Order: sequence, then C-alpha cells, then structure tokens
Amino acid sequence: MEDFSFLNPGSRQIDFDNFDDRLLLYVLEYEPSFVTCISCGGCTATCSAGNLTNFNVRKIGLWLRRGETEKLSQEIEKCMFCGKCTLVCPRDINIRNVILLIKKRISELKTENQPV
Amino acid sequence: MHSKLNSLLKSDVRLEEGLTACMNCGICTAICPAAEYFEYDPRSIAVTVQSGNEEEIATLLESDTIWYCGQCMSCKTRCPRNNCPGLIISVLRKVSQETGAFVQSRMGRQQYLIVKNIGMNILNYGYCVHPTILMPENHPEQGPVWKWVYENMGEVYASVGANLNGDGPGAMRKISGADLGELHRIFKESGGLKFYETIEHFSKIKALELGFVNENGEADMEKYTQHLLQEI
Amino acid sequence: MNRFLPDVLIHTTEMMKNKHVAVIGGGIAGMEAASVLARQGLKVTLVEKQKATGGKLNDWHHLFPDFSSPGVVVENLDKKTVRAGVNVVCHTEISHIERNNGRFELSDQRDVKIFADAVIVASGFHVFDATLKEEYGYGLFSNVITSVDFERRMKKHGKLLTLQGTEPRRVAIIHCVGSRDAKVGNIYCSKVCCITGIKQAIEINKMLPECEVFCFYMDLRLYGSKFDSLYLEAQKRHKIQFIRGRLSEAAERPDKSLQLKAEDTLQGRPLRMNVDLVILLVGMEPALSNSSLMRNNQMKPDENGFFRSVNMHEARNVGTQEGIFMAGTAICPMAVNETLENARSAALEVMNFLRTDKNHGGF
Amino acid sequence: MENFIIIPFTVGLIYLTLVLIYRFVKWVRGLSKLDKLRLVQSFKIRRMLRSLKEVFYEGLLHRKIFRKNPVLGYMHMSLAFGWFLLIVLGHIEVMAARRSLLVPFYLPVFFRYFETGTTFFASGIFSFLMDFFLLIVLSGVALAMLKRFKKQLFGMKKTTRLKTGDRMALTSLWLIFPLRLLAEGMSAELYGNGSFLTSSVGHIIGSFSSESTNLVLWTAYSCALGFFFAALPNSRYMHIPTEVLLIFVRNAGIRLKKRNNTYTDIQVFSCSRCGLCLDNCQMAAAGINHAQSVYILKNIRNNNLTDEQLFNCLLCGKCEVDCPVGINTIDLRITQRIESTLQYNSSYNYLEDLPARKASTIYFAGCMTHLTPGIIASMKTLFHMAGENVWFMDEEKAPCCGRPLMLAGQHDAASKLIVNNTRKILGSGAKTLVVSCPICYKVFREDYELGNVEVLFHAEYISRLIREQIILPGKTTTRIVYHDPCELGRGMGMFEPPREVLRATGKVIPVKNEKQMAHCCGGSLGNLKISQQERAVLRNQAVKDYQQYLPDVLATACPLCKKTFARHRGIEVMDIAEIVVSSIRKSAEVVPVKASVKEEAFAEELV
Repeated sequence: MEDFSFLNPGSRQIDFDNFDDRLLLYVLEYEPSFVTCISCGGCTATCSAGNLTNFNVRKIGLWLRRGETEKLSQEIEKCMFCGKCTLVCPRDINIRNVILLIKKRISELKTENQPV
Repeated sequence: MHSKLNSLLKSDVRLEEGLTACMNCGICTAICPAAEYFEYDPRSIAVTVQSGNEEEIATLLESDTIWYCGQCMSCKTRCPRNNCPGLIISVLRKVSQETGAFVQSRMGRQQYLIVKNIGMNILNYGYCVHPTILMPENHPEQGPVWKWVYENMGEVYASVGANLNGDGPGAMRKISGADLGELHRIFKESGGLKFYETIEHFSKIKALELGFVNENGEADMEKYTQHLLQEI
Repeated sequence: MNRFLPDVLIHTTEMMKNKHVAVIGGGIAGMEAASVLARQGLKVTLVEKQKATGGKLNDWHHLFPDFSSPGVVVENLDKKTVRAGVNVVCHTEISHIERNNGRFELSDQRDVKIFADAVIVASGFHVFDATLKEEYGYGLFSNVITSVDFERRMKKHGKLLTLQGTEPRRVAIIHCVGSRDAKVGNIYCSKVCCITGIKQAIEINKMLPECEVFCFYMDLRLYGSKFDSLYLEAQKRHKIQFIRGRLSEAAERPDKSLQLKAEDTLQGRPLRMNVDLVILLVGMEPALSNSSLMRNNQMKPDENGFFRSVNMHEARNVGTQEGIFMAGTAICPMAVNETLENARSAALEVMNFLRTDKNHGGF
Repeated sequence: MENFIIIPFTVGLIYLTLVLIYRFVKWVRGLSKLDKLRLVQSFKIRRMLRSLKEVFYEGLLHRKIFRKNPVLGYMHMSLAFGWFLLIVLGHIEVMAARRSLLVPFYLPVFFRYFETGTTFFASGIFSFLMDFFLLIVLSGVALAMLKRFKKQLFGMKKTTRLKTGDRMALTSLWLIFPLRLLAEGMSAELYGNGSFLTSSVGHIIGSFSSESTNLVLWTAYSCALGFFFAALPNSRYMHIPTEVLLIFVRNAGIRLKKRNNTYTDIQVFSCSRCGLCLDNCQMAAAGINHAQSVYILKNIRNNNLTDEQLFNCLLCGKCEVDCPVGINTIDLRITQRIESTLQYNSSYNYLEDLPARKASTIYFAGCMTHLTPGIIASMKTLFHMAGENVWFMDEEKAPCCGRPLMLAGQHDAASKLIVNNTRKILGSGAKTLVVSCPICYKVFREDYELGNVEVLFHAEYISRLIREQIILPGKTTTRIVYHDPCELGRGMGMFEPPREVLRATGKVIPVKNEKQMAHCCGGSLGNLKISQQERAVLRNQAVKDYQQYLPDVLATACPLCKKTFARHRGIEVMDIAEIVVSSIRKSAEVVPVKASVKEEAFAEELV
C-alpha cells in the first residue's frame, strides 16, 4: 500500500501472539505457585509500598504474564519486600519469591546486555 | 453523592439510555476502535459514571479521555447489559462544554477550533466540512496527497461529477442565502448558537488565563487559535 | 395433601414398611428427607441436637433470591414431618454410628440408642469463624459483623444499626470470607455468599435508601436461576456498588467507623474507604460433628472435609459406607432450594437401597 | 637403615605445611586494616591463653559435641585428643631416648621402627602409654566407621554426604592408625619394643613376621600419613588447622562483614561437616534436604552455591546453636545473599515525603502487625493506660523497617529505608521507640544509629509498666506455653522479658524445645523459596509439640508467628500484649493510672 503518511499512533492492543515470555517462564519454573493468581488485588491493597506510592503488586504479576517487561523492571524497584502480600494471598502464592526471581532475572538479562 | 455534576449528568436523557448497570465485562473496550490506539477505555468511563464519584467525574470532565470517542456506537451493539458508553460520553462531553471543564484538557480545548471550523462552516456554507477550507498545512493527517487534491480542486471534483461551488443541483453545490438564513434560524431556536457562544466564552477565559491578550486587554483569539493548532 | 410434596416413583412394598431409617440432623435437609420417606410408609426417626427442628434456617431473616420467609419453609416442613408420622427426637446429638450385621446402631453421649436399616446424615454445615481472618477485625472491632449476624439482627430487631445505635451511612459487604482462601485452608467456593451479599445489600438499601452499599468481590458467582437478575436489580434499582478487589485489612477509627483497604482491580489503583459497618460474607465449612460421625465407620471426608460421595455425578447422596447416605450441606455448600431437592434425592437413594438390600430380604 | 620409608610422610607433611602457610598468610592479609590491627592487638598473654584454652576444649576435647551426645563427643575427642597426645608423648619419648631436646621431626612417628629394643629411662612406661593412647585413637576410628553405617547410635538422624576428596582423606585417615598398630605390632614381635597392645598384636601376626613385612607395613603407614596430609587441604579435614586460626581470629574481635572477605573463608574452611546442624534443621521435616548450613558452607567453598539453596532457609538460627566450631551460619548466609543480590536495583524516593511528629515515645508496629490488629489494639490500650504521648509512626503510611530486605540480602536497599526511618525517628525528638515485632526490633537495635533513643521491645516495655505498677494484670490459672520467636530469642537473646510478662498473668509452662532450641513457626521471612504447604508441615510439627503440654493458650511475641500459628486452628494463639490486656480486663479493677489527664490528647493523636 502506498504510504500516505497518515498519522498513526500505533496500536495499544495487547499482542498475545508476540510477547516476551522470558521472564514469565523463568518465574514459573522456580515459583510454580505464581500460576494460580486470580488478580484479586489483596496484595496491592495490603502492600506497604503501595500505600505510599502508586506501586501495584497485582499489576507486576499481570505485566509479567503479558510480557510487559519494560514497565515491570522499573516499577519493581519500589518493592520493600516486607512480605505482607505473601501473607494475605488467598491462593498461597509465594509473592516475595516471585519478586526476587524477577529482580534476579532482570539483573541477569541486563548483565547479558539483553534488552529488558 | 447526589451533587452537582451527577445531577447535571442525570438530567440528560441520553444517560438513562446509555447506562443501566455496568458489570465491567469490558466488551465495549474490546470493540472500540479508539481504545486500540489511545489511552482510552470506555469501560472505565462507564464505571466512573456509575460510581457517581463526584471527584472522579470532575477529573473525567477535565480530561482528554472523553474526546477520543468517535461516536461510532459499536459499543451499543455489543453490551450485554444494554448500556451504551458512547451515549455516556456524549453526555459527559455536553456537561464538560457547559461547565467549561473542557478547556482544561488539550483535546477539550480543540472544541474551539471545531466551532470555528466545522461549526461556522455549517452556517457559512451549509456544509460541515467543505473542501475549500481544509488547508493542507492544517491537516497533516490527510497525508501529502491532500495538497495535490487541494491545488487541483476544480478538476478533481468535476471528475467525480460534483458541482463544487456551482449554482444549480449537485454535490457540493453552492447553498443559497435563503437556505443559509433558515439554517441560522434553526440554530438559534434550537440552542446551537448559544452552544457556540458557551464554548467561545470559556475559551476566551482560558486564552486570558494563558496570557493571550491583545492591546485592548481582551482575549487574543488569533493567538489562542495558533496555540491550539500547535497543541494538536 | 401438600401440593409441594413430590411423588417419588417407587413402589413401596409391605416389606419396606418394616424398615427403619434414621435421619441425623433436623435441619431442612433432614426434615425433607424424613418426611418423604415416612410418607412412603417407612419408619423414620429424625434426630436433632437442638431443642427444635429447622436448623440454621431458624436464624435467617429472608431467603434469596425472592426475599421469602425461611420461617414459612420451616413451618411447612414441620407440618410435613408431623403429618407423615416422622418420629422426631430433639436434644440428642448422635456421635457414634456402628454397623452390626447390616444394621446400624446410633448412639449419643448419654447412651440413647437408635437402631436403623439405613441412615441419612444431614448434619449440615458450620459457619466459618471470621475471627480467623484477624486482619478483618471481626470480634475486635464492634462494627464488623458477619452475614449470619446480619440475618439474626434483622430477624430480631428488623433494623440495622451500628453498635453506637446510629444508622449506617455506608456499608461494605465483603465476599469470600473463609471461602476460596488458602490462608484459612478453604480453597472451595461456598457458592451462596455472592447472592446472599446481593440480597443483603438490597435489604439495606430498601431499609436505608440513603445508605451507600459496596460489595467487594473477587468474582461474582451467581449461578442460580434468578440470581443474575437480582444482581442486575441491585445495580439498577438499588444503586449497589460493586468493587472488584479483595479486602486486605480493616482498621477501626476512633469514631468506631472502619477504614478499609482494597485494590480496585479494574482501575488498577489502591482504594481506601471509610464505612460505618462491614458485613463479612462468611462461608460454609464442614460441620464440626462430621469427624466424630466419620470416626467409627467407613465414612470418608472429601478433600474439603465434607462427606465424600461414592460418585459425585451419579450417586451424590451415597456415602462411602454402604447404608449411610447424605443429604444437603453435609455434602457441599448449597442453597435452600438445592438442599431440599438434594434431600428428596437422598430419600430416593435410601428406598432404592432398602428395596435391593439382599441382607434384609429386599428384592 | 631403610630411611626411604619416611619419604611419603615427609613429602605429605611439607606439602601440607606449605599449603597451610600460604592459606593462613593469604587469609590474614586479606582482612581489613582494622581487623589486622585487632589481630595484632590481641597478641597479649591473657588473650592468647584464653584462645589456647578454647582450642584445647573445643578443638581437642570437643566439649560442645560431648554435651550434645557423649558417644559422638568421645569419638571426636578420642581421635583428636588421642592423636594429639600420641604426638606430644611421642616427642617426649624420643627426647628421653636421645637425651636431647632436638630430635629429627620424623623420628617420633617412626620411633618403633628405628629404635629396635634399646632401653632408656622409663621406656616401659612410655611404650605402655603410647599403646594406651593408640588404643584410644583406634576406638575413635572404630566408632567413626560405625557412625558411617549406624548414625542413629550417635544421636544423629542424618549425616553429611561425601565428596571424592573427602572420601580419599577419610580412607587414609581410617587406615593410619590400624596400619600403625600393625607396623608397631610387627616391630614389637621382631624387636620386643612394644607394650600390652602392640606386643599382643605382634603375637597374633607373629607367623608373618620378617624384616621385609615390617618394612612393608611401616611404608604403608607412612604412605597413609603422607596421603592424608596431602589430601587434607582439599578435604573437610582442613577444618582441623583452620579451626585453630578461627578461634584466635574470633577472639581478636573480628566479625563477619556484609561482604565476603577472608574471614568468610576462615569460617567456611572451619566447617568439619560434622552434620550436627542437619539434625537441628526443621526443614528436613518438610522434605527440604539440600539447603542446610553444612551444604551451604561446602558449596561456598566449592564455588557452586545456587540461589535455590541459599534462599531456602528460614534463618531461624537453630543450626548455629549447636555448631561445635561456632560458625556464624546465619550471618554467613546473609553475606552470601548480599553477594548474590548486589545487582538488584531499588528505589524508594517516595518515602521522603513522610512527615515526622513531635512525641516522647514512638510506636512502630511494623508491616506484619498491621495484619494482626489485635496486637495494635492491645498496644494502644497499654499506651493509653500508661498515659504516654505516643506517635504511632506507621499507622497510616507504613514504611518497612528494612529487616525483610536484609534477610533477602538486599542490604543497600535496606540501608535506604534505614536512613529514611532514622531521620523521622530522630526528627520526632522521642526518647523511646517501642516495637512489637521482633523482626523490626532486631534491625532497629543492630543496624540503626538512633543516638539516645532507647529501643524497647514491647515485652520490655510492658514488664516495665508492670514493675512500676502502672498496669496491674490479674494473675489467672491459665496455662501458657510461650513460643520464642526466632528473631527475638536466638536472634536477639531475649528470652526472659516475655516470660516475665506472662508470669504476671498466668502459669507459664516450661517446654523442652524452648529458648535456644525453640522451634521456628515456619512462617519466617528469611526463607523465600519454601512453599506454604511446606511451611504448614513445620508449623504443625511445632504446634503438635506444644500441644503435649496442654496449654490454654500459646503465647508468642511476634505477629508473624501469631499469624502462622493461627492458621493451624487447633490452638489458641495470642500475643503477650493481648494476653496482658485481656488479663487486666478480666481482673476486677481496671485502673488506667495516669491516663485520665492525657486521654483526650491521646485519642486525637491516634487519629
């Protein structure tokens, strides 16, 4: 098709067919309990960091599952690791370990000079 | 909860039509063409209006978000609860215009441009959009081809059988003075002109606020318009 | 004849008329099963630990989804049991079932003995103890109550007030308390809480039109007929607000109102709200007496602690011990109408069993 | 003379000496300047004597192991102390025989081979003693062999798995003394220089006696020794020399740092892999058998530690209690976690806006306590009764204390929180900081620099209130079992104040597993890998143990322990603060002593 240079902001749809699942697969391998999340938001509501800033644990999990790694790698720095999320999770997900694994993998990807 | 903005919204019959009971299924966002490209989510707009949270509604009225809707009404066809976010947005827009909240957002301020262009086109030419006023430099979204169309307007329209600016019948024909006068009276009676005035009124206040003042101490709407064009 | 009584299409033989069935639990499941069996000519003893039959329904104010009176249901069932000639024994809690030569011997702490050819366990359920969710403050904060407390208060006083005696202006109803929560060990859904919450929300709105009511849910599980239309009505007519997000904790403020923290998961933002009253929709747990009933025989619990059926599709009422059947919420959480249906099907299973039981000369 | 038999022994010994010198010098040089200074300053007679005493008690007699299990203690003692005495006495014997203080280094080892039947002063007594100590060492060897196959006899449920290097060293070690016995027996038969043991053995094997057999046996003995010395640096027996160094270095006041240094190496090499830590570790009950301290130490040494192991530990500290070498397993593991998570980013700019408020006392509930509002309510009641002007620092906006980050190794991140909280605390002008969570307590005490602010655990605070009769709890007959939280008990050594408080309210039942040996509830924040199901196993085990004592209530002083035990449902769990408050309510007279004046002000403050 001829390029008419129309303004196109680009689709913001979640593209399920092409998403970056490197982090997700890594987390699932070492913390399989993550698979049972039902996005109830209990973690976010109780979160000490979320109480102080717009940090959202549930969204961290959601972004992980959708491969939105870039957003995630910045947001996750706000976590204070207090463990309340793990204590309220109705699905017994080891959320602290999920966070630790994400941090670990991100730092590994960074040192391997791979885009995060 | 029952306060000003809520009652303003509720006084519009379209809200009753557009919002029965939303259960957050998200099908409206899924079908919405605008949601694919913009930070725009008809579901969350419907939820905000349903919650009746005055503060959040006020934020909504002052935001860009309500101006992304293309009023295609696809949402109406899909909603399992017979809601129509498109109509909710119409009401929000109207309240935003009436209360002057629209000048607080970039997209909202463009209402002034629309009144000045499309609005006045109707009264002056009898057409919403008339090819002669769509200057290529103002409409980059039309692509480079538009410049060529604009410059060869006579030939292009003649070749498709239109009667551009001509007397007698045919598409794009010149509308007679009597018809325009009638259109003007309709606008006056129906409140359309008043509506234009309201938008102009709040836009002038905003122009003053932004420091666009002419030598008489009045709002310099020329500069404001230039500002709006740059904002796009 | 009561027009609600179903006709069970089983031919009752003279032989069967000598059979004796014991039904443990005088709640609605037990009453219904007992009356159906007795009406077919069997000898039936219904054993209830409380002073009267009716079970938990005696405490309920209104039933969902039609706001009908549980009292009427209990009254009708009482009439049916009396008319059918069921032998009702109250103040007796069976703690022991033993099987000897194909017959059952039921006994309680005081050595009351009942002999039976078949047993129906209709021991019902146990209401989740909300103090186990300490972060919700039940038992700690005066204006945190459970859905059961709500029913009792409404039945007793007909109105809903805070502990300070004022009308609440804002009420939060919390779904899934003690259900779908691995932290209290209950991973199953109690099934009736969602609709109970909606029913109670509507009742509050009817009573106190100015009061805002918020339901905090994870999923809305409105499986029953007319349940979803009640949900629609709650939104449309009663302006009940539904917030998708699980309550994480409640804190009591000096004025005894409560500050709630949840995430509005649809907006993706933390949400903080002050309410005057919190209602916890407590789930159903296996009855406490289950374990003692299971101890002396082959009855086994399922993965949630309720009585295990030999087949959850085709023989839901049939227990793992031959001759012992279950009815109602002893099997799993269920609503009133389901419980009654389930009780009737239990009665049918018992009659089938007694008819074909070779040990007893059945055919 | 066939002098060549000393060659394997000599070569092994020289190699070992060189390796030891190299390593010791490297380790000492690797210490920080300050630590080196500490070491130099520790060269004082009294300190040296103290260290030598410790070497004697722990390195030779193995006193700690004795206390744990006498048979195991005897095994270690007979090997170490017996061998030590053989060496010392051997030297004296040779000195007596040669009438000289200077004797060739190899001679005491091969004395019976070279000294064929000469008599000297007290030679009979010497040979008797040498035989006696050889017998003791041999009994130790026999027990060690038995332990490999029947560990239960030694009170051990588990024993460590061996690596090739260890296996070689172990085999040669086991061979040394039986070979010595045979060689000395043969020499005794040939030259008559033995005593009761060697002579008897000589008689038994007398039919094979010949000069050449003798030579072969002594060569084999020398080889076993040489082989053992050569294998030692790369086996767990490196712990023998390293432990001596560790004792001196530790007594010089040198401690583990947040980052790896050579003191870490000294600790790692001091581990004898005796496996005592395995028995104390509760995680085996949950089927976690790869992450115990002994394996961590081994893997640090072999440079193959995985995060899966490193983070699968409750950090409860029970392994540290019984470590015969006194290795700081917990600090060591945290150091490794710090090393492992160095690259992780954190950013807490959002904390800076939090306000501080003027108050004389601060209450910091901590994140976990927000999920146990019963504790908060009780603390508020107590503050109210004490009439304190309290700032509830984390009531609305709750920054974390930083300890959970530290437990996860993210030390830099934790420091950011600490800096921020410190500013708020000092900004309030408070004199006292009260905490009700042991996790917070530990970090406030150990890692914050709060100047004159006194950090009190709520147990201390409450017991002070009771002593000053500001609150008057009513004593009941309630049977209370107190569960020591790990971070408070083993972590901070606080065992008495909570018990003191509880004694004022009811009957505290002593239990077998308490104080240093208290269970972990299983809920620890130290472990990032353990699943909830595995945690439940640990919790149930602890509750089952406590239930034997038929308590009316299980008391604890940690919100996390409370939350964890409450999930069990089979036992009533209360925090000490709740118990005290409920006992006051039960007792007839409720006397809010100083409260009346400040009551309203306080109520406002808590808003």
